[in-house]
Amino acid sequence: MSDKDHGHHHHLRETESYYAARTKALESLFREKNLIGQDTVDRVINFFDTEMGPFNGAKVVARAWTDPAFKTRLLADCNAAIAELGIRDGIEGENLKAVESTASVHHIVTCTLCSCWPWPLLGLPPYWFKDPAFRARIVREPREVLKEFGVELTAGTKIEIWDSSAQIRFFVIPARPDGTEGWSEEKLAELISTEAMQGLDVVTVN
Amino acid sequence: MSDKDHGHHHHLRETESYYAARTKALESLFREKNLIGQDTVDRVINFFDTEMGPFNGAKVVARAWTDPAFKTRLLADCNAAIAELGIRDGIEGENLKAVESTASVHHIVTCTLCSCWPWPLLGLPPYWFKDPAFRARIVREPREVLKEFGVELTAGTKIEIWDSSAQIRFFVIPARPDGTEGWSEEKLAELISTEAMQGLDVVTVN
Amino acid sequence: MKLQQFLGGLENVGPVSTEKKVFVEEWEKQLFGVHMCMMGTGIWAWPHLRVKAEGMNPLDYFKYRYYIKWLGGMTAYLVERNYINEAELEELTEYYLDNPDAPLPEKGNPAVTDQVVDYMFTGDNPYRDVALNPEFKVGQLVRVLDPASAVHTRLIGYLRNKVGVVEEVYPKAILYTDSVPTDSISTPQPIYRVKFMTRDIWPERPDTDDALFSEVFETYLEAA
Amino acid sequence: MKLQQFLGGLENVGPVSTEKKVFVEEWEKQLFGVHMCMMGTGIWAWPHLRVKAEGMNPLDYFKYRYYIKWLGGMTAYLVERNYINEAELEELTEYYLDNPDAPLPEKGNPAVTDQVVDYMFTGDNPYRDVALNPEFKVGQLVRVLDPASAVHTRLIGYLRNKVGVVEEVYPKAILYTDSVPTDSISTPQPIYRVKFMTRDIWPERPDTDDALFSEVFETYLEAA
Repeated sequence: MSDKDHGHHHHLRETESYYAARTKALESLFREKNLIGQDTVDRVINFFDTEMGPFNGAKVVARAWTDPAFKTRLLADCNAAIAELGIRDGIEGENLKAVESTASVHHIVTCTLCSCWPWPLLGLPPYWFKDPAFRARIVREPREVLKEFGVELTAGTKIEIWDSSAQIRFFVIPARPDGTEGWSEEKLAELISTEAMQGLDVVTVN
Repeated sequence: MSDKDHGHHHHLRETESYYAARTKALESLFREKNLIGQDTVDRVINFFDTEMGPFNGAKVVARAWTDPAFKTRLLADCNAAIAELGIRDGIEGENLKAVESTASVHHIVTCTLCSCWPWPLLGLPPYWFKDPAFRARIVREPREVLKEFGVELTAGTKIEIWDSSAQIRFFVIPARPDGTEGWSEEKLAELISTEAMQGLDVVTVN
Repeated sequence: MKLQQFLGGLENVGPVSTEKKVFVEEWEKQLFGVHMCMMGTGIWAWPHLRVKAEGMNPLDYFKYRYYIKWLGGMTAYLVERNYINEAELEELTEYYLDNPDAPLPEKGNPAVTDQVVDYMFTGDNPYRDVALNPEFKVGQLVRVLDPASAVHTRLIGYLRNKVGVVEEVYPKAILYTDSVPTDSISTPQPIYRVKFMTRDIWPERPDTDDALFSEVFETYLEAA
Repeated sequence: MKLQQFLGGLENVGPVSTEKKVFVEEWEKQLFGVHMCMMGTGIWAWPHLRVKAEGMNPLDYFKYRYYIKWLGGMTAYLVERNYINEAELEELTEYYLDNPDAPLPEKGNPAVTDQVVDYMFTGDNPYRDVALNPEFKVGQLVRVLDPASAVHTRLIGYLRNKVGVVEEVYPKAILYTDSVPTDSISTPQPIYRVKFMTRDIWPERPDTDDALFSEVFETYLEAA
């Protein structure tokens, strides 16, 4: 390799095409060394599109909103309750805990040390959850951060924050919005964003 | 101003020519508003070239090395002792304190909260003293930082660090090197760097 | 102080990102897939990644996007442990830079895929079946200790020296990790859900009844 | 936590600068001259600059060279206090960007120069002639308190909650500032030279007999 080439590539070290090439090189080496299967990456990505994603969480919330006995069981033993709906737990959800937001208490989940997140119910964490500025600010200035997410709590609402650091993964049952009486679980589930299930959004009907 | 001009200047906001122009604009406004004299900036810079500079500190150290009674007075009351040599104190030196490095104790001065420095004896602080990485590391890893300054202490030398935070400004009398017996104060003073008078250098004869 | 161990409560860091995508560039999916393969086949576990993250220059930690940091941590780890070497990785990187559409080798171990999927459904349950003799009980006031800086910790920086109340003693002992150095959470031990009032943590903030919950390993606590 | 109040002891920040120049660009001299004029004529004092420095984004604090931060702090302060306005500053900046050799106005107040030079020889003695009733005495163990985050502090972050021994009680009361909000050092009070063993501050470091001295305002201390 000539010096010119070296300079060329050195220059690229902090570009997306460099990261992409390096990642491709990494998988390529894993394949050469038989450390990975040819379909492993695709199956992993597909897994989070079909098996573990926010569609699970939304289904759980809709059931909790419409079935008080289920909600009681969900709050008592989250892993057992989601199994009733055919949702499997697993990695980053071996020990799930659901908490319920109401008109007077708003729950927020964060992980200031890394990015702990309830994968079986919500899939993989969105970028905002992993962003250092979010993690720095949410615990000390939750109302200001909520505003940046477009959420204003009514005056007097108390905030309870869950900062994951051991082995429990937290999941928020948001408050059910007015005007949804008699809705089907499917229709309710469509209202529920990933953000709402970690307390960075409130569910509304427009 | 056209949009094009605005974009042009916006692009320059983090360049040295922008900072230079903004500084010039600032002094220009001060002149227009009679907040400054036409020669004030020059006199300030000249002041630190002629009145307050490391030449003062070096003179004090050379005297302390050659006159034990002076050194005793210097350690007891730094401001009074330097007045004996005709050195005036003043800003950032209203309360000076000298500490003496020896073969067994090496003193280092820092200011982790800002850049406190004994102006009457050393003039203005060099860039390294103000650098955040220096201030972060010197208190916790003094030997590693000394190495980056090219200084290796002999094994067993104890380090004492002075982290300024109230109103005292610290000044180090470095250990006098061997091989300088009988030297004049002027010749000794030439050996003494600014860094040595804050503990980031040791005085040697080559 | 490692800033990454004290991230919560850091002031003046500017606006938050509200980006809702998981992966913001396509290559991040591939990287994540390789990472899950490493997890599922036991090449590494979260604590190895965290050691790298906590050992980073704190300014770089803020500067680089999430998966860019993973790329650095993963490749450094794989090179250190001799799974790959830097020269072959660099050579192939240059090859794919110059030939971005070149295919991956049609090789590999087909058994890995099922192993990884099984792993994702199984996870790593942290509970260990050892005697649990918790030192603290529900309702007790506890103070978070302030131990020395560690290579890796699960002690949340802003909770050091703060007092909270035990709300729950978890039913079994938890093993955090036995494969990386930590500040004494490498043996199975009780964990507690501790409730803190945020006014006690940040008294300079407008007063509220807000609370903050953390699950804390026993070794990080003393009676208050 | 404001990182600038906890700078000492921050890990993994990379190599130090060994740059020995005071001013690394010519414009920095001019800026410093204007700053000394502001000091000498009472427009501002160090605490005003420190409020700006401690209120900065911590990443910017690391990113920008020393006098670039001063330029930002000085101009923001002067605009806030209506000494200048941003529009006229910006307009003149553009003028000097386009005409870098254009002269400064031949105007000004000649009396300011002597006032500034006098000030530099006089300084601001912090001692105040009020009764000194120090709470602690030489040889006593003291613990540094852990007060709420303040707009401006002289409490060194890494000393919070650490125990040292009083080596000297300074002879008179010290006023830190009466012009900016602080964490209670705006009234004259005793200060103490306190000696800490660095092994007590950073127990994870190789053990030595190294010591660290700090002058601490009484309000930051309690008996240990």
